[in-house]
Amino acid sequence: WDEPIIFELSKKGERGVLVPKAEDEIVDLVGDGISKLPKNMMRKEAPNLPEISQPRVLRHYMRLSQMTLGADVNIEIGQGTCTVKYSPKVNEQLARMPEMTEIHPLQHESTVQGILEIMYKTDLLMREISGMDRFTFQPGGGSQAIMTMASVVRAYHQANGCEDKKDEIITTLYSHPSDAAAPALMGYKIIYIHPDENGYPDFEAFKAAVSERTAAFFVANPEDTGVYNTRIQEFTSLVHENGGLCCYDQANANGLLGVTRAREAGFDMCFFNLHKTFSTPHGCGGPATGAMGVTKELEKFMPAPLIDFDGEKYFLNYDITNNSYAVGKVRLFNGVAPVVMKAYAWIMSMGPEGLYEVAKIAVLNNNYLFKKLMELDCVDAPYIRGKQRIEQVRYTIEKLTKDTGIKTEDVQRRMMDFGMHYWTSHHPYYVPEPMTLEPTETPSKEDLDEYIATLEYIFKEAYETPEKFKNAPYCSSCHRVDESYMDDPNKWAITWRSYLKKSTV
Amino acid sequence: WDEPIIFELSKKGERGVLVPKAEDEIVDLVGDGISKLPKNMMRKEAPNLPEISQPRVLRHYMRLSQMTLGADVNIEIGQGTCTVKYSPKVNEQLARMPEMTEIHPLQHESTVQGILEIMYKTDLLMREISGMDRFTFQPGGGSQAIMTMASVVRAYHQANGCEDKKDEIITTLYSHPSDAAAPALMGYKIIYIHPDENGYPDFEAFKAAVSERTAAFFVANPEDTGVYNTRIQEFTSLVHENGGLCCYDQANANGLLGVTRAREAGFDMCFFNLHKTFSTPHGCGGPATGAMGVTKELEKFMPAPLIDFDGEKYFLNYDITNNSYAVGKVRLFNGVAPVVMKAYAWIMSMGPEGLYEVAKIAVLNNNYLFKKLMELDCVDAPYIRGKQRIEQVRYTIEKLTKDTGIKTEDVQRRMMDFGMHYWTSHHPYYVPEPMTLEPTETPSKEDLDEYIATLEYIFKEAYETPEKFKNAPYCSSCHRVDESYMDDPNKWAITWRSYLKKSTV
Amino acid sequence: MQGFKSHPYIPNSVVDVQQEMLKEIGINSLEELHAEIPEEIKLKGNMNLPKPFSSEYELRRHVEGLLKKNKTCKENINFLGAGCWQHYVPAICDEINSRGEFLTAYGGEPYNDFGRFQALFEYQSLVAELVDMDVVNVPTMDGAQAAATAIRMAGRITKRNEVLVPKAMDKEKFLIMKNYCAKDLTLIKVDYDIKTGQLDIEDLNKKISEKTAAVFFENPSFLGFIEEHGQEISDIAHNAGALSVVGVDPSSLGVMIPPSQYGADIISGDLQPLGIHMNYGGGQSGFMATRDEERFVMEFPSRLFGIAPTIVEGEYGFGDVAYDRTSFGHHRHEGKEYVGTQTALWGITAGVYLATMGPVGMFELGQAIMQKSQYAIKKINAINGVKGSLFDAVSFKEFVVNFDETGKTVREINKFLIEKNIFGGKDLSKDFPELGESALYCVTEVHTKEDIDRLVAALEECVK
Amino acid sequence: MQGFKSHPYIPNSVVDVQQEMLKEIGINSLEELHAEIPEEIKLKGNMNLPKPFSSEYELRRHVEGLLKKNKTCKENINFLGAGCWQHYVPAICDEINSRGEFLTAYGGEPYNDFGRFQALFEYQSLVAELVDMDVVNVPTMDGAQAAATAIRMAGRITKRNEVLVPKAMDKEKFLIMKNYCAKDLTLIKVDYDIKTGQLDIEDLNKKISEKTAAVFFENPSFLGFIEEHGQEISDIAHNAGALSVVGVDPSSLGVMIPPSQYGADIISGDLQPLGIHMNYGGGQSGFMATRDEERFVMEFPSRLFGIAPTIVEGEYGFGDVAYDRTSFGHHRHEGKEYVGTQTALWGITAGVYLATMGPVGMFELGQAIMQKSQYAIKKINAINGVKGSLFDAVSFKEFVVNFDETGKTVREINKFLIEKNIFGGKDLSKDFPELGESALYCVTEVHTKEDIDRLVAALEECVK
Repeated sequence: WDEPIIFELSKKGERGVLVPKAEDEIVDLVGDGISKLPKNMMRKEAPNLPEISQPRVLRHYMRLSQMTLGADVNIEIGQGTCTVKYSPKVNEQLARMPEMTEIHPLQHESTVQGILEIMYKTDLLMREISGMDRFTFQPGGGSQAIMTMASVVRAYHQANGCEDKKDEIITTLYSHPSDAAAPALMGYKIIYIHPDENGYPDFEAFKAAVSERTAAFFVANPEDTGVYNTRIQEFTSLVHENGGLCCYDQANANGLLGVTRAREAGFDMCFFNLHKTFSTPHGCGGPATGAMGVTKELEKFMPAPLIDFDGEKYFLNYDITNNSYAVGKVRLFNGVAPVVMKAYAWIMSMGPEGLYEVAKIAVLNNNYLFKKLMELDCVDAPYIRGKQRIEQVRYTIEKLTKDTGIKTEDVQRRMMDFGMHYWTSHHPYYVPEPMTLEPTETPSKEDLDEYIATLEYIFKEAYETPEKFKNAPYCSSCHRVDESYMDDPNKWAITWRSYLKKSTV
Repeated sequence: WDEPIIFELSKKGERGVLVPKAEDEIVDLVGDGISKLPKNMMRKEAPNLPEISQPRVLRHYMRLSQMTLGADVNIEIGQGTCTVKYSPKVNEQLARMPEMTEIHPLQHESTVQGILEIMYKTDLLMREISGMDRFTFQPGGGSQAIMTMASVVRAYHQANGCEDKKDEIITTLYSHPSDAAAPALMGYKIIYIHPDENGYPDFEAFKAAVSERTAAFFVANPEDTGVYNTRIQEFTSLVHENGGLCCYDQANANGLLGVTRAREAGFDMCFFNLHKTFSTPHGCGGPATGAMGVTKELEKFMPAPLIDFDGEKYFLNYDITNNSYAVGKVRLFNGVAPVVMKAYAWIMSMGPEGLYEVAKIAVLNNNYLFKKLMELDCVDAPYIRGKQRIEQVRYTIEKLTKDTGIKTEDVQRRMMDFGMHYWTSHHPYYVPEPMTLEPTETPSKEDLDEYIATLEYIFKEAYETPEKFKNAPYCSSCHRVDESYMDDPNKWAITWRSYLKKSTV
Repeated sequence: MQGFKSHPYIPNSVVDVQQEMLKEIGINSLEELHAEIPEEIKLKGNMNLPKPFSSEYELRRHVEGLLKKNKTCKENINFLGAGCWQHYVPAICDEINSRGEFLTAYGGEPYNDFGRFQALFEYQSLVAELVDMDVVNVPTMDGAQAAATAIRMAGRITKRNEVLVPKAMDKEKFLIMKNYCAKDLTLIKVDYDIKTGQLDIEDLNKKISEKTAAVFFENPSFLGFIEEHGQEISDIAHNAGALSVVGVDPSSLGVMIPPSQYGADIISGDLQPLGIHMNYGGGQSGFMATRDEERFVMEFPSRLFGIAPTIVEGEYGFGDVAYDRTSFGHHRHEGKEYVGTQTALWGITAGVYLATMGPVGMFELGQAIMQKSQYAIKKINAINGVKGSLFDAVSFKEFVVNFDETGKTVREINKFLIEKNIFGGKDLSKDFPELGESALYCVTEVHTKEDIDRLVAALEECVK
Repeated sequence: MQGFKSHPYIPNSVVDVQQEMLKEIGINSLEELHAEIPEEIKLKGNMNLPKPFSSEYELRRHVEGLLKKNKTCKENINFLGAGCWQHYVPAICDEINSRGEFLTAYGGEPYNDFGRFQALFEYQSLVAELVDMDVVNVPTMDGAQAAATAIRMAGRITKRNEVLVPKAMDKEKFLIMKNYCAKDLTLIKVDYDIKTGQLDIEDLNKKISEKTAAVFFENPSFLGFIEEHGQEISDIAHNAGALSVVGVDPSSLGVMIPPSQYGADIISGDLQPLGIHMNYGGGQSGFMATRDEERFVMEFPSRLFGIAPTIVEGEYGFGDVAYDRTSFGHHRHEGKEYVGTQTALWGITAGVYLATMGPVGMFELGQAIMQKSQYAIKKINAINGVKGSLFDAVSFKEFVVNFDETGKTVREINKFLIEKNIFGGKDLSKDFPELGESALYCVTEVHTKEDIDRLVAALEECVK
């Protein structure tokens, strides 16, 4: 579709929907309502919103939706670290029941027993999956969960009176950028542990970094490379010996379900992105939930309220966290309830054996893909040669770039001509010319083979007709964008009104 | 998408959904259930259905949906006679409430008061819109409604004891083919009235055709040419004088709402396609409703039950039609209730002024399109020169064909490259190289202008590069089909199994 | 008369745009449109209709309020079947049939409506596997219409004009077939064995003749029992030069043999059990199936979508097979019956359902239905004075419960059950007086043991 | 330990396929995977979790059963607001946000996720018109997060570390901002005029200093009244070298002046009123807006989608503006705050809402809210002992009802109302003890006169 910007569809006088009006009796009693507004608070000019009939608004967004490559229509392998798996439709239908959508978060507990029960039971499920003792669903995503973990770290050390001393947080290079960014925001000094030659976080460097200043250790395991740190217990022990806490980034725990848990590895806290491991849809980037769990000892520092059951009814428990150190609140109300509900439904359609199958197949799919791609001459993956990866791999196509000049971003754009995703890596690129792929348990063998074949075709093309990459993509929804508009304040246009101003100058 | 046939996706062992099983206690009591089946009634080999995981089934159908040009994504002008207008989403959401989907047609009246009220009130609305005295929503589409009208004609004459004498039904050439086919099926001899030079049904021929054998007159007005028969009252009077009934095909009444009605034109019966004039979506071709209305006199012949109100509750009335001549039944239960509900909601969002606006704009849009297209050299429209058409026009591009060799079907295929519909005509083509367009009230002026510009572009192309049409479409979902597979019994394949058999021979 | 200006559904209801367009046409006002309609039949004022709701919100609140007066088969336990059955609808079925593209498509060509053609071709192909036949049509109105057309096809093929139908069939369906076939076919009822429900072979032999175009029977029958003599009946038909036409419940075909394997020439049925909600009867959708023989194919009135290669190697395309058969073709009323909008969206839905269920799903479905209904029969039968199954035959999904010995009417019992939030089976006492106070109960995979036990307890309380 | 074979969600849970793939990898069983996990931390048996539902039907029935225990704001009349508001959601909003493509997209590029980029760019542009600012972000978690980020942005821009906030604000929101800004910013509360609710200008002047990074206030305020001194407050902030940061309810902006027109440098707010269901608080979604100045733009932690030409004349493309600002860029933890999954789907939804409502819709919305809430205040005020609006100021949508003279607590009253199927306003007695027994009531366009009259009647009955 060659669909205009929505403002271009405006025609004066058109309406998209009619709005309920006050009844005549009300108008008789109170008048027009708005003339009561203080003069200086009245809007002088109507906002310059477009005026569009309903069928045209619908057609516009229907077309935009068709130009969006959601997991419902695509084989999701190329969005490494994102764990884009199947989100069952039955869960969506449940989440659209008015008993979910039309409830207000401040309703009396007696009127929301259903959702409280679901949230409480999901907490119980999460406890068993992680080994932690209590979960909150308040954080609205993984990064907010990390921030919350950092807040709990602060509260814990405050309560112990050593807040000032404990001012460093250690993370690793291949953990998610937010594992550094969110604690930094909370005022911590960040220390990165670099990988050793095998891709494991360097234990010697770690020993050197841990000290009495160490407030906590924030880490993903496996990291974005798909490498699992086999000495993780030694890491967590060392931190504990120095009075620090261990915080596990399990945003993506997909490869470990039923295989190993946060508790056994020595962590005090962890979080799961329900929109990754637990299949709730990503929604173009949220709403989401970072379900955060802690050990009993840390429970009292969590954001309030916790959800509890007194044997008869479910209720919001404000007592446990009723102390001056507790985090208080990180998101309004009680998190994104429909996401929790969907995760609950998904787990209950899996059971312990299903979760185990998920982990095994996610790892099987990944190692199959790994094996097949490593057979290609121009693909490599640094670290732990000959060993298994967990649920994803960060590859490098440095050889391709050296041989042909085609870079990973070029391959990415060309992949789109085949209707496929392909992700490079977070910045900066520690692995040169990176390509990060994570199949999850959702693709079939045929899907994997198709993805591999497409990559193979493109690599071959890079050697044979590298000029083809210059203007790719060709058959995607639009052609190559002029990137100069993105970093130049004189050209960037973050809104249509801004674009109009800048393009008429 | 280059999406396989669903059978090609099968992988032994995959499941799409798990089915509820009998509880253990049941199994304990009754065993496996199936071994009770008489031996000769047991299925020996499982049906050769595909085995596919749920994400893959979903992806398949999501992709097929994207390759379907529904009115939600397209400017509908090209499906003449079909009245494809906007179907508001609010009505769909209402129709998906469990209070609509999860009710059984044989439930006791006391448990279905809501839907009965809606159907009864829609009957009242239809009465006022048509001037008829009673409606049934039993027919599942326009053709079934025509068949039902023909059945009522038969019942009426039977009741009058003149069934044998009344064995002819008159229709016109530009009425819908079903206006001839359905009465013919009911055993009537069909007489077609051809148009006169102005495109009106030839009144002289009609006079000659009407006789005491005339059971009924079935006609659309306006006809598919968009020409309105101005002498319609003379036609209906003549039939009445000869003891016949007049049946109005108002499948598409979109251009006449609030302007003129069946009763004033002298009809005894009429029907509306709720999926045309009353905006319920077409669903790729149903489910639908042909709402049929009759005068008081004919009420007793209608299919049972009628829906009535006794001042307190709504009920199914079997009494009115309790006579040996009545039609009995034409479709199971009480018709397609959700369609009736959507039509009710649509009318109630329009009101009398809205319906009037619909008719006016449908006619305005059509005559605007008409004016603009007639300005094109190669477009003509036979009949009533210089006068208005109602809601559609059957054009001819005979001149284009003579000049360039490009036929209307070639233009049709080429239009698809621009993502647009274009319909020729029913067969046989009485208007040479026909093109039938009906904008309805839904497109905006911009939409009309875009459609016109596209046609203009293609016509120009026909003169300049006629070879371009040979293999069109180019950018549609597939390329030109080998039509020889459609009429050759040795090649046609109506199912995948049949295709496999024939293609391996 | 005034129109409704700036209505959200009508872009050109904006006055300025109207003026611009009217000017282009060369007239001054909307009233000057419809110049062709004679003044004497023009309405002089607005129609006398209720005022519209002034917002989408009020409309929704009003219609929701009306619909909330319905009591659903979710809040209540429903044992009604009789042609419309409560089955589980997998979420994916609704997801696909509510996709705007499918929902609002209509009469496009195989190029721009490629997905619609493929989805309907696949539906045909999937049902074909279920019934083991090579030809299936784009769906027709409902199972009754399918049966009516099936016997008309038989009439045309054999050029005969009598059809034998079972006495043990749905009265409504019979009326539909009768009306549809009037003039051309005479329907003659064949009796059933009052003990077993089975078609009375003796009566069949008596009534069949060289005038017989087809023997139509159903398996499972309307009264739920399984007709064991399928092959025998087909043989009798064939020996008389008639066709065997069998109505079938597709939900039974995971465990039951398809009629094509006991002699059926034409199969008809209703797709509603395959992933389509009951919708107060709006979910019905009919199909027919035959062998791939020209004499059958050419008698279908429906559209038949076929697959074909395109000019691009390896690509599939679709189209209408033998279009000129239909009343849309050149022969118009001399085409086969008539064609028009029917129930295509339900065909697509049934396809999604079968693709999702697969062979294992269909088997398990059939098995669960048989187990649960047998359980229900057994439990109901244990109630004093109640016969769990009137017929001495195995049934599938539905069965006739008889209350004669309780002294209560089905009407009374059902009224009692409604108060317990149970919808009892269809009252047969009017259409089948010979069965006394009997009701047709339907048990499917949606009924849990607890649901059935609640029914049994309620019945016990009612008749005690 | 056993896996779940042939699970519908996992294609490769089929054993044969697994064998084939394992062979390719060169191992024999699934157990040999996870070779890297040390044995001592591997689980030795299956987790102790409930057995899964054995079918989609049972799962659905179970979850539906749980959800049915909730009492909705449709069956009951709801007057709760306080940060999550019940507005009418046009059908088109749900239609679009339930489209599978939008629902399941995530982190694609501007080429293959073109629609997602355009829809979010349009959302930014539409909100920009509403607030009359040139820059709006891809949405953040909720309005509280937006406010927290807005003041952090102010802190970074001014390089100061105190922020003045109104005492009359939501306690939860305050806690969120406090936690989020701890270490870097000190939040200082500015008192309000107990009679009018307005910010106490005297107290503001007292507390502002050269340490003040921003003055944050809300309009309408948390307690519903309209802050009349917007310009004056902004001027005080600016004169002290601080920024004016204003929290706004977007549903007010069809009738109320946007804060940018009375001096706001940064605007924050929650998108939930714009076409998003309450979802038990799951519908919250935050936005910030600023002028198009580099010093502002470069302080956003969020993604900002920008429009740009492509290599094809006349074609638009999209991309991330100043990506390296964010923690996804090269600076990682030295980027601005952090970014991650937030609430993009609600951003798209808010865009659909604004495009559908248009300027007239937003005006009528604001007007209906004002009329209906004024009506409610008037009617409630007429009840003996009840103050319809505690503050002597005009309010928008919400207002404080005081029950001191009735001798009843809000808790008691709300309990009484629940029995009448009414959800009374939020109890303020704990967070605002100075207001006595007061409750925050919310009236929007969804409340009919009849709804309000029912509330009034119930209150009358309760306090009589």
